[in-house]
Amino acid sequence: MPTITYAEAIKQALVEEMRRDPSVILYGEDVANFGGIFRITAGLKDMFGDERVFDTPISENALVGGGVGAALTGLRPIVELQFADFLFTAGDEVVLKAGMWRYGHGGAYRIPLVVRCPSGATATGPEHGQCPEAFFMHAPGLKIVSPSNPADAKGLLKSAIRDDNPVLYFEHKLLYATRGEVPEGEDFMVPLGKASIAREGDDLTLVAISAMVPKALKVAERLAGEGHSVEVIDPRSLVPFDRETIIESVKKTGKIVVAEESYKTLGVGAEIGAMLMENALEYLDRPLRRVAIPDVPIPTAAVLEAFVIPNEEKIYQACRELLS
Amino acid sequence: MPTITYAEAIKQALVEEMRRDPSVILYGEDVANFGGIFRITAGLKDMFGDERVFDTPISENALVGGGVGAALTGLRPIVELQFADFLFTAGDEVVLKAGMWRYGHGGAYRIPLVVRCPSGATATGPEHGQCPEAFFMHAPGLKIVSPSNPADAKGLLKSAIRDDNPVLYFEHKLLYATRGEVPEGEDFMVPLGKASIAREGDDLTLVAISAMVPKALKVAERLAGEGHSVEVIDPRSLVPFDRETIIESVKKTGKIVVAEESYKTLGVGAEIGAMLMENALEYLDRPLRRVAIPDVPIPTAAVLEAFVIPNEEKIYQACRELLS
Amino acid sequence: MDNKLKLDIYRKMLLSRRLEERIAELIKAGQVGGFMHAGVGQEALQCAAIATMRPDDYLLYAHRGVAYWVARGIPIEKILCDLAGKEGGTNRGKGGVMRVVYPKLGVLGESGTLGGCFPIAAGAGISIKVKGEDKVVLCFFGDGTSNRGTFHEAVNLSAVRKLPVVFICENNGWAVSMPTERSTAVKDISARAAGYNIPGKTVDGNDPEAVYAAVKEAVDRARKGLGPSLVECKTYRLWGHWVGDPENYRSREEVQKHWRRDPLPRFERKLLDEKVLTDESRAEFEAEARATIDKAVEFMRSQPFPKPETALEDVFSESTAG
Amino acid sequence: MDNKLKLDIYRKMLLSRRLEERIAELIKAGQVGGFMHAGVGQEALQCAAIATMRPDDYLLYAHRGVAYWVARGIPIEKILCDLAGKEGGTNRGKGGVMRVVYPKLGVLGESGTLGGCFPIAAGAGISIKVKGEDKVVLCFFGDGTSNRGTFHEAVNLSAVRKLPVVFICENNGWAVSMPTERSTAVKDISARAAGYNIPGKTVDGNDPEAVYAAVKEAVDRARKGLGPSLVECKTYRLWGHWVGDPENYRSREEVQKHWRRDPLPRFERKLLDEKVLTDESRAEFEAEARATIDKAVEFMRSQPFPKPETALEDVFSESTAG
Ligand SMILES: Cc1ncc(C[n+]2csc(CCOP(=O)(O)OP(=O)(O)O)c2C)c(N)n1
Ligand SMILES: Cc1ncc(C[n+]2csc(CCOP(=O)(O)OP(=O)(O)O)c2C)c(N)n1
Ligand SMILES: [Mg+2]
Ligand SMILES: [Mg+2]
Repeated sequence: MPTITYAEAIKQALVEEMRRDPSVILYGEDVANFGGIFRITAGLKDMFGDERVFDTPISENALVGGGVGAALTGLRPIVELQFADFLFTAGDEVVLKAGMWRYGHGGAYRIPLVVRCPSGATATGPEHGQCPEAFFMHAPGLKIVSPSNPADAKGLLKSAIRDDNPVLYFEHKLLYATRGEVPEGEDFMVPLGKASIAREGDDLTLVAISAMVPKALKVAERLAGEGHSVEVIDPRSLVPFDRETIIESVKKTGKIVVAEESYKTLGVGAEIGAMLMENALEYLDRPLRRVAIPDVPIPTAAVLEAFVIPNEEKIYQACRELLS
Repeated sequence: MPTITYAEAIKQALVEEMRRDPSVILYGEDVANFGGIFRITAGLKDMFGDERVFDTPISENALVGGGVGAALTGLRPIVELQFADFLFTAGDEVVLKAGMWRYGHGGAYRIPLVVRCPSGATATGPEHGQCPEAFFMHAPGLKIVSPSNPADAKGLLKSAIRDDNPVLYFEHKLLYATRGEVPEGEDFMVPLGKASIAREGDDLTLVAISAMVPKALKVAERLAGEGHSVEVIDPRSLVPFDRETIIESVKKTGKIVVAEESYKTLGVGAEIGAMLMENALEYLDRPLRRVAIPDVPIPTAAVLEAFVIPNEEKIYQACRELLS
Repeated sequence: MDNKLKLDIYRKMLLSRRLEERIAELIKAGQVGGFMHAGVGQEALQCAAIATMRPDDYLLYAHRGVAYWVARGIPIEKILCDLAGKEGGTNRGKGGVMRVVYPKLGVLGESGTLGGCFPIAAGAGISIKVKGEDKVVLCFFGDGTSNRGTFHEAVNLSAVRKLPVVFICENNGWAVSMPTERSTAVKDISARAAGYNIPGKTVDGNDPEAVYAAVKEAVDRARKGLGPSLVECKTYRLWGHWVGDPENYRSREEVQKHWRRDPLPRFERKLLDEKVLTDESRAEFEAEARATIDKAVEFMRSQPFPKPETALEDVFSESTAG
Repeated sequence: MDNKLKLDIYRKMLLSRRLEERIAELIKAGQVGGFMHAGVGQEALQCAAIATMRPDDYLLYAHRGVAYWVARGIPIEKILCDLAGKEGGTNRGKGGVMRVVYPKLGVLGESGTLGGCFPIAAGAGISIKVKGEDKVVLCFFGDGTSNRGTFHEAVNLSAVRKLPVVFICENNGWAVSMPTERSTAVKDISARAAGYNIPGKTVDGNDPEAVYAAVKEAVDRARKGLGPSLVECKTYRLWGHWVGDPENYRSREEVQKHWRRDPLPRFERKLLDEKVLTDESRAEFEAEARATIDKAVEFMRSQPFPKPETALEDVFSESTAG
């Protein structure tokens, strides 16, 4: 299997799906001539022409709402936002239009829309560094994925593009340069709604999301050295959410830590905790531990950012606490 | 104590605070000449003049963002949105501006802004009937209140207006006409961040939010008739959130049901479940039960709406299940 | 405009008016629970503008009135079923009468938040352009709605990409209780076209012929790939904002004055003068409208409410492009 | 414009230019980790426009360059500390150099999302009007940003309520890689004023005197309670979008051409011709700028990083109006 970066994997998925289906288009700010501010889409305009790949004005409402309109009328648009934070700028279009247009009109239309949202803190402050998945998990009608490695990045994006529903695709900026094996062939897909067990273990369940997955794997390795067997679960897709895999794991381990780059209150860990309390209370022998941002906006200075963003040490400490 | 409606209580708070402090202003669509589409602000323009109470264009971004600007420069604006759903239309202004401007600028400014958000399903469909509190509980920097009765409506609004931070004030449309005793005197305030024990009990903790509180009280009464003692807790303020009162109650009852008009996934009940799992796991002897909207948008037809909105029967069933 | 078209527009205006009168009765009598923003007084522009459309064009209508649907040819029993939240409508009770939808005729639906339609219209325009079709999109909106930021973003995007969208402003003088001159900084909303370098025109919205001509020109332009236009139709909201509005914010005199400009009798008189319409054919149209509505009301009454558990359907499509 | 003012503007332009050159060096040398959108080439308009302000007026600047702060009189060591995320800046490391703030001089801060400033500017205008003050608000934004919906909402609101806001567009030809003519449907962004019935003017943004005159007129108007204006300053972004931009989207020739119109040497030549500036005073200003910057860099280097746990502070204010 070839080893490529997460960024290359995203691009491969875009190219393959645009080749396969002429109704797939891609637009956003600086995606065509510049190739995207994170350089994901470089060359696509030359491959697919300037009707299918184009630059837009700085108009996030029109971009996302336009995606809904294009999807209603037979295209499969992929909208690139420059930063996931700008989902709020298009709040109405994301939550009420993409999420609810189909339902409000009795299922008369499908909305095969993908919004690509670069996420994650990189010392650029409160409005350019969020992982806002949890906000949108609460919104009915939106699917949400957050791949943690190149293979999933590719496979989930292909599934998202072919899905007939709106999908928010969160690509973590700090993962772009990470490398991994990605199966060859246009048929490689990762289904939405299926968690991956990134590492098996028996003593503790560690659910990690997006950029927290590589960190969680290192923590598991370290804990293995100390004699603890940690199971690392990567949900990959947050809506639909594979509750079963987590429940099964917790039935085995009795302990759960969730590591995420969301704000703690009503982050993904809240839902995981609550659903375990509903479905597996009798198996839980230790309290929930959530490793997340402590309910503050993301500060810009690196030293402050490092204090609030979960890292290996914090994940390790949370696990240790439950294992002791 | 005089008995007044929830709507009158809101108006009393507005009038008292505007009398007390000339920096309090109120604006929104149809609030001045018409008196507000729910008639809360009728007469205020005549009392305070058309600089302090005025009608605006249909421009929710400018309304909420304008509130931030007015707050930064020394006013205490109260912005009325016609429906809580329109918070999404001003997503950037609510989450990134109101919530994060102070933090991002190192605390240089205070933002004493109140956004009044009429919430709740009244057969007007997916975009005019939500209780979107939980979305915004995840956002750092915003305070959130959801009063369930006239006294709290008045006391919390007065606290919100005097608070030096942005507060989203959710007023449930179906509560406007409900009556209750409200203490006299301009000094009556209800502090943000303190839950109310609406009814004491020993067998089960029933947390209910906003319009669910009167329903929960009826359920508790019915269950009392069946020999069960239910404690009903009304958080009133969702940020800051009084975790202690709930934890103490659950330590006593060992059982928890949360009733709310949010979508279930990552609704308020998720946070309550997770924080109990963190802080009171050993006291929980039955699974969590969340009575909420089953992750679908709110349909318009009354018969469909009734199927998804929590009612007494659903709350009763959830409690019975745990009590059996 | 030939006589056939004139009569067609007249009939649709009449049917729309009678249908709204009936709906108001049903609501006041508590026979349907729906919520209705009546369009009485605005039927001329709605029917005339929609008469310019081809069956395969796209429509994004505004929240006011039934005439868009009547003009587009959606069966009125379906409209009534949507109003009543019953089966047999267009949206299975999910959206009520504010989300009438009809894919067969390109009726894309309605945004509950005002101004939500602008970006969607631009997006439909993107589709048309990408596919190389010669369809157009008509996007209606009120004077108040013209102040939403989405207007600016979508019109600019449509202009820079030359999307085939015609933006039609129904300036009816009011947005709930807010008179246009206090909500909107410019006298003629069509003046905003200058900010996007596109054609902008203001016409008498109570004159179907003027509206037809202006919208037709814009539609032709769009169809040729020359980009969007803005057409403002000056009209008046003769009824309250919604059925039940206390209307404490405007004078009876003002409303009376505008009733004298009611487009329906005005067009009727004109067609009678031109002998396009006769007293007999007029009476026939009235009878036809009444019969159609009676039948539709009966159908609506006979329809069941949707099964409660269908509330859980229609969130996601199960299909994929797989 | 009197000589004193000319010299003052020149000095601030020069200091801004030298400061950005130094910042670029520091960033390229990896000595500070900050992120910077340089304003090289746009100092004339920024300094001249801000020269019209009274100390108690409000400023909402855009994301490009240091000249706004230099012109407003914020000590440059504070700017450098913000850039470096150190103590001694204006925002305690919370916002970096993109959120310089200075309440003493009405500098309200910066929105991370483009266009977030428009409603805030209108809101500051509401404050002024409610309190009956005669302050004004200056709100800067780029050509690309003029396509955000918030522009439309805030300008319209300001116009209908006659708020004292001057909207200043810095049309520098580009928005990252997007040339203005492809992002913005209109040639002169000032033409958008017609949509709000307010004055709109386009001036040479590289000519400080022209900018000063136009902005002064708008400021005076606003101060008198006559409402908002839109002033477009045509200029050019001489450097990349950010320090490190590959600039693969525009030709060297285009950029070269614009360097020949660089406002700094141009204004310098003019002032030398007018004998307002001499070779000696010019050399003095240069030396002064260098000394000021050297000292500020030293100060910045000497400052500590904030304590990590202060990340938890500044979310909420503890005070109330109680
Ligand atoms: C974003 C948003 N704001 C406010 C409303 C509430 N609302 C519904 S109709 C209306 C007035 C609309 O005025 P206009 O656009 O002139 O249309 P008209 O009602 O006059 O036909 C308002 C304020 C809404 N639905 N969406
Ligand atoms: C809402 C939003 N969209 C996109 C961005 C990313 N972005 C930052 S600067 C910029 C270009 C701005 O162009 P313009 O307004 O012309 O200002 P200039 O950079 O030319 O000074 C973009 C797209 C952002 N910060 N906010
Ligand atoms: Mg109107
Ligand atoms: Mg620019």
